[in-house]
Amino acid sequence: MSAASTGRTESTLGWTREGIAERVAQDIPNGSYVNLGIGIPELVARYVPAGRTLVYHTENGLLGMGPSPAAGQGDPELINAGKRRVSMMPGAAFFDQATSFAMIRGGHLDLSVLGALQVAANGDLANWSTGADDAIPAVGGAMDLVAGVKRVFVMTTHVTKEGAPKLVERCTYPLTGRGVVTRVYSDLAVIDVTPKGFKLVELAPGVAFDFVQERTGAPILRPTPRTGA
Amino acid sequence: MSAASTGRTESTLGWTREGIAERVAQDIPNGSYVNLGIGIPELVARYVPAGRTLVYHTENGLLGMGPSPAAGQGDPELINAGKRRVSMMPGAAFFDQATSFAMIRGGHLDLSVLGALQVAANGDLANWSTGADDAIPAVGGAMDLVAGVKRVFVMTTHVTKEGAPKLVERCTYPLTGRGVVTRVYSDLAVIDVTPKGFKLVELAPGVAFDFVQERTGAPILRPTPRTGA
Amino acid sequence: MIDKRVASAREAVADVRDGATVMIGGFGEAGSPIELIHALIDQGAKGLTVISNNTGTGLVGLAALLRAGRVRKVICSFPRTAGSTVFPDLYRAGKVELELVPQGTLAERIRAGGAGIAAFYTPTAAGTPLADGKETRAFDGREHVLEHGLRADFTLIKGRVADTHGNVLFHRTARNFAPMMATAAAVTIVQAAEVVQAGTLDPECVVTQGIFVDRVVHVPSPALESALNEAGASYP
Amino acid sequence: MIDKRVASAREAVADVRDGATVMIGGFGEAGSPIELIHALIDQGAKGLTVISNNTGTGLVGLAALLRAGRVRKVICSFPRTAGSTVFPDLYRAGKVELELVPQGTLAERIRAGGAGIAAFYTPTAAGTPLADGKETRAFDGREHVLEHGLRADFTLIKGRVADTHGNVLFHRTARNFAPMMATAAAVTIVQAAEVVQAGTLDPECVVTQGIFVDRVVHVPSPALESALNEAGASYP
Repeated sequence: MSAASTGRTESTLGWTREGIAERVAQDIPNGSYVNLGIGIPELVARYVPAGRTLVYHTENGLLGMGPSPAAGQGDPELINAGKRRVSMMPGAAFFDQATSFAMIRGGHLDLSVLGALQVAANGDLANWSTGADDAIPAVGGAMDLVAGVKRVFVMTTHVTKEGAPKLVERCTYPLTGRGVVTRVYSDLAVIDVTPKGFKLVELAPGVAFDFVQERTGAPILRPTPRTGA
Repeated sequence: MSAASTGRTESTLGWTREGIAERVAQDIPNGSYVNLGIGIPELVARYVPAGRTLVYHTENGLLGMGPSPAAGQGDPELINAGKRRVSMMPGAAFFDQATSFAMIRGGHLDLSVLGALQVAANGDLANWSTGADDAIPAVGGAMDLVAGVKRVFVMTTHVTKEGAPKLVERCTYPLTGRGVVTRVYSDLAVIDVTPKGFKLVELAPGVAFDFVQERTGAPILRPTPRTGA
Repeated sequence: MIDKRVASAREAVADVRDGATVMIGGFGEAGSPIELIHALIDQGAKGLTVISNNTGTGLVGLAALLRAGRVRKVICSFPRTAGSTVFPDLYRAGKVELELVPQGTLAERIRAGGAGIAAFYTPTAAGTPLADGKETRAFDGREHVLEHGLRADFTLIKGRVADTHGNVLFHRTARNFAPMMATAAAVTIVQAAEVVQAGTLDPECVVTQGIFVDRVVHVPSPALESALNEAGASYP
Repeated sequence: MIDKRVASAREAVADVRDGATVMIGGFGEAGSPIELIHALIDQGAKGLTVISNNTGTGLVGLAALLRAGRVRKVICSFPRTAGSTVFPDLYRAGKVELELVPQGTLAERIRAGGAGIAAFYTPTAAGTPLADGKETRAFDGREHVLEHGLRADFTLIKGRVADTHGNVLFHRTARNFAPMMATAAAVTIVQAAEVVQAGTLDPECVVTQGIFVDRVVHVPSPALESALNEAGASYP
């Protein structure tokens, strides 16, 4: 927790995944309706600044989702989209899948935070399949979320385990959606997707711009200098 | 009530409207989900034979509708599609308009009983507009009902007040739906709509076939004789 | 803290612009948000497109909004009702445009608009004048009509109870169009006879979820069209 | 008198034919009607097309139905889950066909099937491999995919409480696909932990209305996939 709250570890350059989550959380306004993808994006809920209330949507049919109970506790039929037991907050409501995806597709959610295999400079996202021949294809609600939610944040390591860029000129994996990503939060930087391509918002502490650019498969525009007051 | 239960009045040949309603009610099986059109069709509910339970749907959002309360009684927000106050029966449920018309359009209702301006030999129905220039067009749920409900019964006088046939070769008024009517119950006869056109099911007491045919704008087939036991 | 309450109906409708599209809940008087409509009359926006099932009766509520000359167009399934004279008179005088839509298609178009469904094929109205000029297509040999989703700038609805997050329960057949309309507008405003803290309502029974609601106004004793009409009321 | 109760799960599924299409409720184990699925395994129908969000875990419920070789095709959004091996093995062996559908599109297609909507245009999956071969069309400059309604011969779902008319309440996130599936089958079968007389449930809170339900089976203590799997169970 102390490593997370400093946003760094000693052994790795840039943000830890907790550090990324903390950075994402800062950008979510009070009162937002948010869907956090299964896995790493779920960490964001731990770092919401004091005084802000977010309402969490889980696409299997709950608005007002609360934290997971202790292991072995909870209700096996009160779960999130990752099929993990959760709790509910005051003001929660249950509903069916048609209603749940009406919320998503109809543009009612303010934000979705998702993982990625690849993000392209034009905002294309690939996060559901590597297209491998022996893979069991499974998509869940990912395509609905990127098609419908107002803003899509991606949380990801900047490169794969093998060191290949995940921010690329064009996705080579099967797409989840076209032109859907708003902003990428990696361990190295926060980068917007703009009509002109990737654009730097912020570097992780101690990370240089060139270091990020070298690990990115497409040009990154430098931030527009702030002028005047 | 005694005139109704004999199905006749002294002054008019054929069934009274109560008599028609009673005749319709005989043909509705126990457990049917039924939508009764505004006005005369509502009479049917009074004549359901003992031992049968029908569940009434009103398209403004109630399944399990019960009779109207005494004048001045009841809840102004517990109404039927005719905007009259009603009651609810055990097992009733309220729902929104999308759900209500999912019931209708999705073929979940067994039967709708509607009034008519004209019914054609091919099952076309006109019952929402005379097409008059100064009329305020208003359709409500009529087109949804005829498009979606499994069987559509029409309750009508056999001819207009001016004596013109309401059962015709082709409707001249704007259609509510094409090929939608299952059966017509008039003051003079019960007539099926078949692939070959109108076909007599039953004459009202004291009414001759030729009398009905003369007042009908298309040929009526005689019933198929019942053979053997 | 999330608290969608606003102090008054007046405040709730303050930003309705001229030319806005406004969905208004209700089937007959059941569910008609009269206090919000009256606030909209006071507010003065004109050239409105109103999406509603009916056009009101007497000289109050929806009929009063029409009578005040604020409505350019009505999208509606049943614009004449016993006791409705305002719309018929305006319509005959050519002072209001009407888009007539079958009731179930109206409900489904609003639902589609709120659910991100651009358009859908329905069998309703196929072969009738209400399909004139519309694209049709056969599915399994049966003709269907292409209908488009509807959206609005504002939705005005009446609930029985709302909480501070905007979750809403309705009263009997007053529910009708409100749940779909709540989903289909940029700004959804609910007047509720009772307003409670989030956490009070049973999460299994919430009908309209707070995500669809922007503003909650407490109107403790909402007026009914029939009662106002019996009393000979007119608005303003 | 209307009474939709049947004596047992076995009786409820007795008429499922070979080659039937069966919708099965549940998201993961939440809402999975295990007793009805097991009764279907006992019953023996084969060549089934199953429409469900997942494909089960371990060797019970949906996974057991697949393992018994009864399923020809699965229409599904997420056929692999931690702990699911039966479907992946069958799929890799080419012994089961898969139609992969985004979760929201699956829900909407089932709703459309039940609501008499032949097809609809959705933005979901536009530009992805899941739109390959499908008709697309731009609305307001945005590409949409034409998707068709889904219907089934049977639906199997799990409720918390049902009444004798077939009105159903669900338990928390066990609701998921059940309300839509209930509307989209020729025969809808509900297993419910509690069965009550019509008139017991609050008409304002009914989630699935009796008109959509054909058979109600009382299963007082339904099994959970996770508990069966922890106990090392397999079916039959």
